[in-house]
Amino acid sequence: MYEHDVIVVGAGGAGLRAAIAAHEEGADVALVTKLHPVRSHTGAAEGGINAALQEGDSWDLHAYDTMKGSDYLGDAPAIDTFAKDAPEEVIQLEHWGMPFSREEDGRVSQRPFGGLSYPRTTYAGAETGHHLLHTMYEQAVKRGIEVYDEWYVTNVAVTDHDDPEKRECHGCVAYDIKSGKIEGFRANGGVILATGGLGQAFDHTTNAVANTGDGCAIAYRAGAPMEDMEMIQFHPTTLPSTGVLISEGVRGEGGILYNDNEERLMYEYGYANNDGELASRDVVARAELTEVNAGRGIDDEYVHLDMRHLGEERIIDRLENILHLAEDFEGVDGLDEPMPVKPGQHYAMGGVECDENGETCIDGLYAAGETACVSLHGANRLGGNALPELLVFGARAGYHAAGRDMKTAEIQTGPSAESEAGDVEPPVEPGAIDRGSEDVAADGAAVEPTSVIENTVARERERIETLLERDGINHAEVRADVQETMTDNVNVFRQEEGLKTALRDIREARKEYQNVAVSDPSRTYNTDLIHTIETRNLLDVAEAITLGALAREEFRGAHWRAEFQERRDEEWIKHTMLAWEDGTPRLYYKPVILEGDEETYEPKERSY
Amino acid sequence: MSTQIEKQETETEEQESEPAVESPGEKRREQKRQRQAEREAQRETEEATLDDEETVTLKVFRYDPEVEGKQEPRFDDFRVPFHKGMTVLDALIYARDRYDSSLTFRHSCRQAVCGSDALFVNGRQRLGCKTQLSDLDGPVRIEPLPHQEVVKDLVVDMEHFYEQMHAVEPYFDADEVPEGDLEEQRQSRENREKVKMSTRCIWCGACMSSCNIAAGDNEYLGPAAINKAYRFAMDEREGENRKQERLRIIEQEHGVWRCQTQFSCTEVCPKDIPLTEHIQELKRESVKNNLKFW
Amino acid sequence: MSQSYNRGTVEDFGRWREFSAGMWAWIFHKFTGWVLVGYLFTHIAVLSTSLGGADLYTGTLQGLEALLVVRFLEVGLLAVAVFHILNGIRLLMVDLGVGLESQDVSFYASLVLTGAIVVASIPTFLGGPLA
Amino acid sequence: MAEHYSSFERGGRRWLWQRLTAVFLIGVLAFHFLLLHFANHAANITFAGTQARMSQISYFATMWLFLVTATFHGVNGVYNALVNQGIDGTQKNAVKWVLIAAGLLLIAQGTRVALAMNGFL
Ligand SMILES: Cc1cc2nc3c(=O)[nH]c(=O)nc-3n(C[C@H](O)[C@H](O)[C@H](O)COP(=O)(O)OP(=O)(O)OC[C@H]3O[C@@H](n4cnc5c(N)ncnc54)[C@H](O)[C@@H]3O)c2cc1C
Ligand code: HEM
Ligand code: SF4
Ligand code: F3S
Ligand code: FES
Repeated sequence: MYEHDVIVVGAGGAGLRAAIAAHEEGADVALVTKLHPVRSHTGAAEGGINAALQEGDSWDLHAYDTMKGSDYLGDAPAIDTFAKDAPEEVIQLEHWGMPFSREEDGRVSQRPFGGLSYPRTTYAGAETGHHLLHTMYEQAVKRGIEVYDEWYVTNVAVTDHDDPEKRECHGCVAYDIKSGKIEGFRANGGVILATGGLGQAFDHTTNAVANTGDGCAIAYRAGAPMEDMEMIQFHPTTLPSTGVLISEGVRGEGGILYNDNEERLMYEYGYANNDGELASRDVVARAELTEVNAGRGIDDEYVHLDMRHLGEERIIDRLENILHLAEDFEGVDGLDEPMPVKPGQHYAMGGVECDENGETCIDGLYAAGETACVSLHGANRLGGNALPELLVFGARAGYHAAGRDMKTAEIQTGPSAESEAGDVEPPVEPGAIDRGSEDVAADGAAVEPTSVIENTVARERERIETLLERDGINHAEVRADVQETMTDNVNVFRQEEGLKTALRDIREARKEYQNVAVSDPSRTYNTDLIHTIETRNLLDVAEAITLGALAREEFRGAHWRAEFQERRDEEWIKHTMLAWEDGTPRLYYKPVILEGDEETYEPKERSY
Repeated sequence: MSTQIEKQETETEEQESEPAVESPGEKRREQKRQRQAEREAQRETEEATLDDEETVTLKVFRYDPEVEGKQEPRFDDFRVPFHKGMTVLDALIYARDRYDSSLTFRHSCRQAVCGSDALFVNGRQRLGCKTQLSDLDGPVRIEPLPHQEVVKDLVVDMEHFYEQMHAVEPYFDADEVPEGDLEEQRQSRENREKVKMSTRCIWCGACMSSCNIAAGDNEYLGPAAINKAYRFAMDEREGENRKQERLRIIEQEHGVWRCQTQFSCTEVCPKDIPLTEHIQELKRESVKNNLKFW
Repeated sequence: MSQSYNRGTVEDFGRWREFSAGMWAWIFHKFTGWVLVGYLFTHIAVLSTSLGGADLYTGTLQGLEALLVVRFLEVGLLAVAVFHILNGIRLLMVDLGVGLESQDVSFYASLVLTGAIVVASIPTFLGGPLA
Repeated sequence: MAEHYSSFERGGRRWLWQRLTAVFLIGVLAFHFLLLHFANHAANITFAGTQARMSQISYFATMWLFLVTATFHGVNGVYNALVNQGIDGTQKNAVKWVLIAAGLLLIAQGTRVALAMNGFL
């Protein structure tokens, strides 16, 4: 068993920031990650990092934009904290050497981005995430932070208590991919889950193959509720064949969307007469799909994004990376022709419920980054708001876990924050099939941390042995089934029937998963095993997304329902919560906090 | 794109004719056996019916120190249907998900930013996800990166590469940082432009694997690490003291002087970093630096 | 290679080193360099006959020149020297950071030019009185 | 990594000298070849001719410098090549001293020859 003060699971932007913060606080911290840190998907972020840095801009404007962008499903304490901390975090990055793009006077450049009232997006070419990730990894190296590289965390070690709020997290269990060893990790201060997104629940996504929602599923099964899982952002500009993202920066710099009739669709059809191409992502994504459904798409699949009029010099200066992406992955020269784009899964606004300090309702269990839902993005994330989230809340989780005295969180977590019981009628029973045998929190009357961990290790060992030894079908089929039904039925446009179909399909897939086995017998670098475990996690998160989507009977932010095409503020300014109770998801609601530090946010119509 | 595979018809067929006496477990296992046999049969027919015109044959290096039959390195052939825009990585994923789930390789982002899938494809270091099959002559030979220990199949041990990267103190470390919380350091556009290419490295290891010198001298820092050093040594925000220390690191015996300007690193770098140029500039920089003290 | 790391049997299995222009240039430059040093030592040895007097010196040189092999060897020496010079110039340019993008072209150019110069010099070298 | 901080001569002074001597050698070697293979045919070389050339002080000096630079360039090149091959420790030290000795011997012998040629010896 390994022992540290703070264990950070995942070494993307959020994990690295958390680790550095914990280290700064004097904690002995370790990163446990299934990919080497620099391979994390934070590296794929292109557009930028929002922060109110300049004269004339201020944190409350940023907060206001964020709240408005969230369609009033964000919690004000989270948003205020975020907007206040962001500038300092960005400057911190600059001090750590991040190669930001610069103005003539040597200051960090900022550009306009969708949904922002001020050009406050800092960036480093079109490879902002790459630079952010590498800069932070470098700082982690500088501090000598220990990294367990290519260790796959299969579970957290949590005490068994009926009430999740009374559970304690003492560590986690990880599988060393290279050697096949399974080990316990004891964390005296806390475990921070920063495992990134869950895009692999869909088959057309901008997310990496490794973004399988592991952290969400692990926390969910351990008893931390999932919040607003139905809120999935679809990015309007992804390359049709691969899902590779074409940054919003292209539209920020002035790129234009055309349909098959070469009409500037955002204006011609009145999707966003004020902001045009700069409208928020959900608006643009729906506009594109509406065009395609109306027969005005190209090849009945996509629309065109044109940036040729920006001129070669400007394109190369600011968007060079886009040229490479279009060329390498779509065979299109962006200087010469418009680029084909269509919406693709991009970001999960929902995730593990936690407060401004990153804490979940389970003592010692934290979440940060895309895995977490503080709730900052509410129903829709603004472009350029995820990277600062990694910094702000990653750092806060790190400090808190390492024991820094911080302001008590205003956001309530855990089932006791419930304001209203939910009812949703899934066509089939959701949840685990073989209750109790594998997931649910760890065990016995054991309260002594070491034995909690040992028990979890033993259970995980057994689970893995079983997968390796039995004989059965390949997980890839199950995964494909889930991805397909999610893309077909839980996409940008959602309908009750479709959502139910998805739940049925997921149930089927769960049954299939009972028969899944790993055919590669090796203990050395067994990716078959890893992917098989990931698929189980995908099942849980896909189901949670669909349940949330079925429950929320309104149109808010990224969530659109055919039956309810209006935002229904009287009833729906509340978070959809899912708690895993002995293998069965239970739906309930939690109020949204609109009272901020400066003002109480008044829900307004989103005019863009 | 994703790891998704097409749904296979046969599997959705119900199997109802099982005798009722069997225990559920046995029944399940029986079903699985059948399913596997069907799958195998299907794979065979599928492979057999694949039209030569539209398939690509992959010759993939296989090795597993643990598994009998794979301890001796060998090549396996996979025939994969070809579609326009298909990359080497897509083909590998197809082969893995359809034919042999034990086929092992690293990959994640599918868009040339994570640096996981540098492979030796048709005799050259390339990123699987960034290499179009249509640009290659078939059969496509896929091997792990040369000059690194093979862990299994296409996975090599990157530890040594990481060590070399870490050896150049790869982190920004300014002599002084401006006072005041929100005071940023200034950097001229020219200076950012100067380091721009060097900051693009994704740690894929292709360059190191292609360098003859690095293959022969295990302690040679290698092009990627030297490029990393360049990135910081040339950054005007760091200051003169730090630069001196950086030059001291790259001037050591296994540092820049080992480079024999073979250019293969520059040729294979998927991020088009002019590695040789950066190495050469550092050589000149350190000579200049030394002349000052004469 | 004492420092090189033993990567086991897997290393050489089917994995060969693909040589590109820069690598060939390196190999050739190395080879020609060694030949030139070797020659330098021999050359001084031969010239040392001058210590033994004018006749010995003249005799030795002319005696050597009378041998056809020596003439051929001299052509070889010329080839080696010319390549080393031309590629040496190429390397010096590379050191100065000039023409890095066309390093492969300049290598081929060195080869071709070496060939041309050698061919052009053959008459002069092989011609002349064989004693 | 600690082993990277060895006491190898830093600053690339030898690297620089290798380039400087190369520049010098380009000119001299070309001149040498042209003079003794084209202008004067190799087969026609006699002691008298050599002596005539060598008694010009500038020619003598050039040739002597040629000897010294070529020796340095060649011997240093060989040493570098061996170091790059991966010799280390005592082996490296031995090679170094053998090469230095050989180089010095060559220069000494070369100088004697040169002096004999211009008639001083
Ligand atoms: C293409 C793209 C472009 C984007 N552009 C922008 C942008 O311009 N601006 C912006 O603000 N946001 C952007 N985003 C969103 C933002 O980049 C992501 O939300 C953010 O990077 C997520 O960071 P993370 O640290 O949470 O996760 P990641 O960076 O994905 O890291 C996850 C880490 O967890 C580890 N991990 C996962 N599972 C396990 C496990 N079971 N055991 C151990 N380790 C595990 C992984 O190894 C990895 O290190 C973009 C996203 C994408 C996909
Ligand atoms: C005439 C012009 C010459 C030029 C321009 C020249 C140029 C060079 C250069 C630039 C190198 C360094 C290669 C490197 O370290 O990367 C080199 C190496 C070398 N040179 Fe020369 N050189 C010349 C003449 C000679 C002569 C006359 C000799 C013989 C005495 C010689 C022997 C060598 C040797 C042995 C090496 C080392 C080769 C190796 O790396 O193994 N050179 N030369
Ligand atoms: S320099 Fe280029 S080839 Fe080398 S590791 Fe970096 S990206 Fe890869
Ligand atoms: S291949 Fe090697 S020799 Fe130098 S130019 Fe590149 S590091
Ligand atoms: S998969 Fe990330 S670089 Fe190829």
